[in-house]
Amino acid sequence: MAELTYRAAVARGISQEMERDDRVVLIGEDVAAAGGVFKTTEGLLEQFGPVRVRDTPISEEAITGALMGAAMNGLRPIGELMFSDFLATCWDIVANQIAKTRYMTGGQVELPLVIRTANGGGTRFGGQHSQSLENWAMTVPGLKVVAPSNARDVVGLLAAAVRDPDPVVFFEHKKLFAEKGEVEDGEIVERLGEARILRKGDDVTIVALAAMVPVASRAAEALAGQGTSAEVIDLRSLVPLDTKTLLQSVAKTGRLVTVEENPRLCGWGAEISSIVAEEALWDLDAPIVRVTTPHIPLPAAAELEDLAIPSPERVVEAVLGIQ
Amino acid sequence: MAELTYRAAVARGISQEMERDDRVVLIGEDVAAAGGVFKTTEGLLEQFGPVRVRDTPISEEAITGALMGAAMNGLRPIGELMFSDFLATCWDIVANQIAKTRYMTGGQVELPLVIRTANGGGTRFGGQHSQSLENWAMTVPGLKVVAPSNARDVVGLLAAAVRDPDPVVFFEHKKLFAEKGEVEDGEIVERLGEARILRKGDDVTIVALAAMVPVASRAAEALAGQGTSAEVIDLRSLVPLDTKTLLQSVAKTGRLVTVEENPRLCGWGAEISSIVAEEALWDLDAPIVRVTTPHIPLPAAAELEDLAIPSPERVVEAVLGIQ
Amino acid sequence: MMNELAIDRSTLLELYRAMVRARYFEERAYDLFMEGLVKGTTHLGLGQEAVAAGFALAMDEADMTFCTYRGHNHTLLRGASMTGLLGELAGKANGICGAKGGSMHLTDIANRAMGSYAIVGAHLPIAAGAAWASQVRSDGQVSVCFFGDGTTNIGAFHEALNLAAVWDLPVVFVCENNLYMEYTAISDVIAVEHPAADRASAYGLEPLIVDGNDVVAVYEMASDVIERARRGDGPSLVEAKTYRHKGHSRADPGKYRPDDEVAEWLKRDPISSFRSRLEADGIDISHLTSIENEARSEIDEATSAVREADPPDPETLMTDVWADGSSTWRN
Amino acid sequence: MMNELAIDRSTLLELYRAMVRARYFEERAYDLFMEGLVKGTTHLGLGQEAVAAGFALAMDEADMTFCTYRGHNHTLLRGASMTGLLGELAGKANGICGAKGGSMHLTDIANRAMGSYAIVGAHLPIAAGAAWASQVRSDGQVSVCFFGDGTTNIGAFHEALNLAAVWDLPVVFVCENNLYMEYTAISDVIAVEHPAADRASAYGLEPLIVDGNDVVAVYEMASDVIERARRGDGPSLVEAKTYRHKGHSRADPGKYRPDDEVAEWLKRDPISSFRSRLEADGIDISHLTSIENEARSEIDEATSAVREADPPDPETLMTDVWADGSSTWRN
Ligand SMILES: Cc1ncc(C[n+]2csc(CCOP(=O)(O)OP(=O)(O)O)c2C)c(N)n1
Ligand SMILES: Cc1ncc(C[n+]2csc(CCOP(=O)(O)OP(=O)(O)O)c2C)c(N)n1
Ligand SMILES: [Mg+2]
Ligand SMILES: [Mg+2]
Repeated sequence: MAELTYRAAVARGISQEMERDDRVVLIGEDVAAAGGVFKTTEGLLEQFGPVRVRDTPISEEAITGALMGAAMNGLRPIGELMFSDFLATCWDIVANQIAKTRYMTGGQVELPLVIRTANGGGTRFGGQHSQSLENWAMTVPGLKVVAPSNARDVVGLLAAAVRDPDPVVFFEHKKLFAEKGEVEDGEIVERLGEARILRKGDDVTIVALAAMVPVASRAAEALAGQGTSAEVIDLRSLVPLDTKTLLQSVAKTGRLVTVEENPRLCGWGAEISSIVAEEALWDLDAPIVRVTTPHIPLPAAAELEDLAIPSPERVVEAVLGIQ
Repeated sequence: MAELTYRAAVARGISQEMERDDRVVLIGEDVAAAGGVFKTTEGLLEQFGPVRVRDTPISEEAITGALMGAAMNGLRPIGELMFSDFLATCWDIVANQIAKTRYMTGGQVELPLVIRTANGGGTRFGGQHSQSLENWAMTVPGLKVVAPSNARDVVGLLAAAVRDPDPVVFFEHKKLFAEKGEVEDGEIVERLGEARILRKGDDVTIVALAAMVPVASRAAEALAGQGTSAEVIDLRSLVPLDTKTLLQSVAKTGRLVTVEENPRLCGWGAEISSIVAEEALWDLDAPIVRVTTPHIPLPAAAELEDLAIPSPERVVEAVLGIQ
Repeated sequence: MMNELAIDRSTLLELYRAMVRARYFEERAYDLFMEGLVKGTTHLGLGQEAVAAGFALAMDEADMTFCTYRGHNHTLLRGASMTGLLGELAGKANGICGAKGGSMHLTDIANRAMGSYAIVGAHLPIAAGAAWASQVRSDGQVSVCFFGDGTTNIGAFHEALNLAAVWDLPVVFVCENNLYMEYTAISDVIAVEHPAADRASAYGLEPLIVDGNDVVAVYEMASDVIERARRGDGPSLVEAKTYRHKGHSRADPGKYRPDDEVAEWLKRDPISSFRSRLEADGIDISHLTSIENEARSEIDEATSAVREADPPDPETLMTDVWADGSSTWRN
Repeated sequence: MMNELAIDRSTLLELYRAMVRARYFEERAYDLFMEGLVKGTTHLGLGQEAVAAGFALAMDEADMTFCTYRGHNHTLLRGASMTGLLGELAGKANGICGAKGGSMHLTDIANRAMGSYAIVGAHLPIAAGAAWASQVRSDGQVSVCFFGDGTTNIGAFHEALNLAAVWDLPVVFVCENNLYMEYTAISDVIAVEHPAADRASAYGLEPLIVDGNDVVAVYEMASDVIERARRGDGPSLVEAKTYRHKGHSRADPGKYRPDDEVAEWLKRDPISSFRSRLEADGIDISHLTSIENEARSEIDEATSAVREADPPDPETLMTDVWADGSSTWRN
């Protein structure tokens, strides 16, 4: 049992899968010699050599296109996009090519690939290096969407993503890189599509993802102090989506609050709210409240960015508002 | 008063604005000499000359980048992306640059530009030329999102988009190009952010956009025959969003059905459902139902594509399911 | 003059057969589009058959082909069945992609036809990626990627060529320069003469130009660059000068092209000119006519098979989004 | 040797002043980042001042500058105030973008500093677009677009260069080749020697290379290509060979660079070398020291102004998404 940072867990997860399967390779900008600009791939070049761990030019379309072509031809490649904002520079390859090819070819093409990318705000980098874009990937049929909230899940979900026969977009949260967590020794493999109930509760269901999970947990703590028992669910993956756990919880609590880092419109919480409003309306004892970043680009200044991204205080307020 | 096709209304709207304002220019692939591959820009080169109507290379990043730079420097450019699917090939320019620049510069930069693009399915073109992507644009703060359902709105909303000081993504629906509608002579200018109630009703609110508007209307017809009075709302623009009209209607009918051509997850209807579930839950007498294309890429075969895209029958079924 | 060629007669005849099969297939596809059996769209390579034939015959079975929406010829000549291809165009259950892809997405993985890509430029990095996998395994497999002149101006072209060059990938990029994009001439949108060849040096590659209507010249060029890639000597960029006999797609009459230009190129039809060369070379015409007859009956059989075929099973709408065959996104 | 130059002394002194102001500004930015007053990130152009200075002084007031996250120098030398820039880096209310942009998005439209762009390549087509507007108005305005060596491998570079060349746009593309991307050498990811110059011919442009550490050479090259664009003779692509003294960003020590290479380039510091040339040319040292003193007090004043400045008003979080000043998306 070791204490690992979320950052180190990324390298651990990749290493676990590269040791297990020769077909797993890693490419990206500065991932080899430099060990990644977020130090998430440190030691992998040394461990697996330059054929399996390779630096690329600044060419996101070439990186993601190479992943697709290699996956079509027998590899199980992992590619890093330094910041998730750069998904926009290769969105055609990701959303139009990778996601649709199996369906459009009548199932002829298998694409076991993983796109890893540093996602989210709180780092004062400004509007083009801080976005939470899980919902972009969620809009695209054919993409699996994973976003771990802690070091152990990074290892287990990354392993599951690499072993998955379908393309996975794996969002690593920049704000969590330095967070430490207990990670047992030996192989760790989770299953995609299983949410985790972090805290049991009876009065309200709080659903969160990635860096919003600790925010939701802190809110639940505070609420407990005020006599409100909140159930906190870490979705862990948006596609596949664990609607069972979600609907069971709402059936019990009768109240739902989503905590989303994405700007409001068409965020993942909107989808979840619409599922509950369609399938569990009569379970609800209160309106469904979405706590999100306002529908604005993220500002650079610390004071402004902290106002924009959901905080425990805002979650508590939202919950108390529907008590 | 003339009968115009939706297709011809596009050229009429552009022409109206180019006559009015020298700063309005048009670029895109095959838009000049060829008059557009959908014949939506016919006659404009002849009318306004090669300086103001210009063909481009197949370079969507250059096209959209050029729109942004020109808008920063005094023009009011209109750019055509032949198919909305190609938004993915220039998504960085659209979502990261155009949308965010005003905010990131503290309001220094004004970007009065319009990106016109042919959107939607029903044309048997297959998964890469049929997507309904209004929700992609809706996820991005800083973009206005417009999608007309008829020829007159094409003229009036396009004029409004061109005169708007902010960037607008204007979705023209391929399935509607051949549809005819009455369009009065003289200048036509609508306002962005005003939904239209196409049909008054008391039992259920059906919200639709673009090609789903006629589908919703046909469903309402059929429902009337079965004694159900449906109110049909054409949203016309997603950003700005006319929540007033929407919430007033739901307050009256107590039932809401969205009709979305986009694949299910994080479609525009999810956002609308979540707004109602948060602000008007107690107005609801029934679950909110979303009728969407399933969460799949669009197939090419006629029989399959027609099954995938919402039909009047599916809307009727959805409404009767919550009566 | 054939005897100058280091090409045996059987190969010459196979080159002829390949072009004739492609020609008959696409002429039929055009007729069936006009008839309404083929829906949506078609982009025909009529007139460009020599490029597809010359490369297809120069490739090994394990080599991979990546092409565009104008990919009927390339897919057919890697071994896909006329019935499967025509069925796909017609949206029938016997379509090679189960009628889910349509004309612009013809794919036959079993024959290493790795897909027809409908968004300009996207398949260049994908082909590079497939070649990268071959390089990792060093299995001697080569990827060949076909695209048009207009594709040389999109970003993905630049990124793919650079990556392939820097990584020395076993991939051959083939620009079929037919002088036009959709309805606009390539010369209007580039600042150089040759859209592909004049870009080669930006990637440290040789400028390679071939007469794309001379199937023998194409075959020899193809054999050379494919062999180079197989040897591990890296990628090539070939520009084949050719012309499409019909419009860009569907019923486009191609009126944006000067009549004399069209007439000039029709005279240079790759099939009839090659036929005359074969005759001049003393090949017994009966060989040629029997090739033509075989191709004729092949397309006729495919046509009736497709006419009789059922539309796709509605069940298939919801299959094959995921590897488990389903489209389920929730539990 | 200065007297060979067709450059008057006042210009030489202004070039010196520009480099010194840029140097002092960024040294201070670095110190304040280490101190924690500047948050997030910074990308310093220390060592690359001659490029920014040479071009800025060759531009007319109406000309437009587009640069990257490594754009402090370019924005400052177009006329932005040190206080506004430093305030933006520190996230203070007096920041030039109201602290909403941060270090990577410095913009000063009033001075035609049209923005610092943080996603590699995006601003090349944008600069081309601004030049297109100038062309439509034929107002003689020129756009100058700065980017790095690594940027030459992204698709937007290719699309922008081609469009600018085909449309003959009044834009100058300036590649600041500092030999590295983030932590990887450019030579590892290109198949040519000069990332920009060796790509010029793909767009029908001349290969232009200049010593980016020689401010006079840069100024002369800049004057020439800007004048060419202004005359209507179209775009240019200039590759300036230079080096960054510090790491890529923030506290990066740049350990991926060989010590002797770093030492070699430090010897070629554009400011000290130019200072010696000015002295050799007989310029009174007092001129130089007063320039240095002025720059020193300018940055000191800016620093205290920023230290005392308030954080941004929380109200501004929700302003300026739209032209009406609001962020409202609904009624
Ligand atoms: C990114 C993108 N932009 C535009 C189109 C629309 N389009 C389809 S084919 C075509 C012309 C392509 O010309 P070329 O590359 O010369 O190939 P050809 O059709 O001549 O074989 C265009 C513009 C597209 N499919 N993808
Ligand atoms: C599309 C994109 N990919 C990657 C990055 C991350 N990144 C920021 S700067 C940089 C290196 C750029 O190198 P170069 O163009 O040489 O400019 P320099 O930093 O040397 O001035 C990279 C890879 C980015 N900002 N945008
Ligand atoms: Mg062409
Ligand atoms: Mg560099």
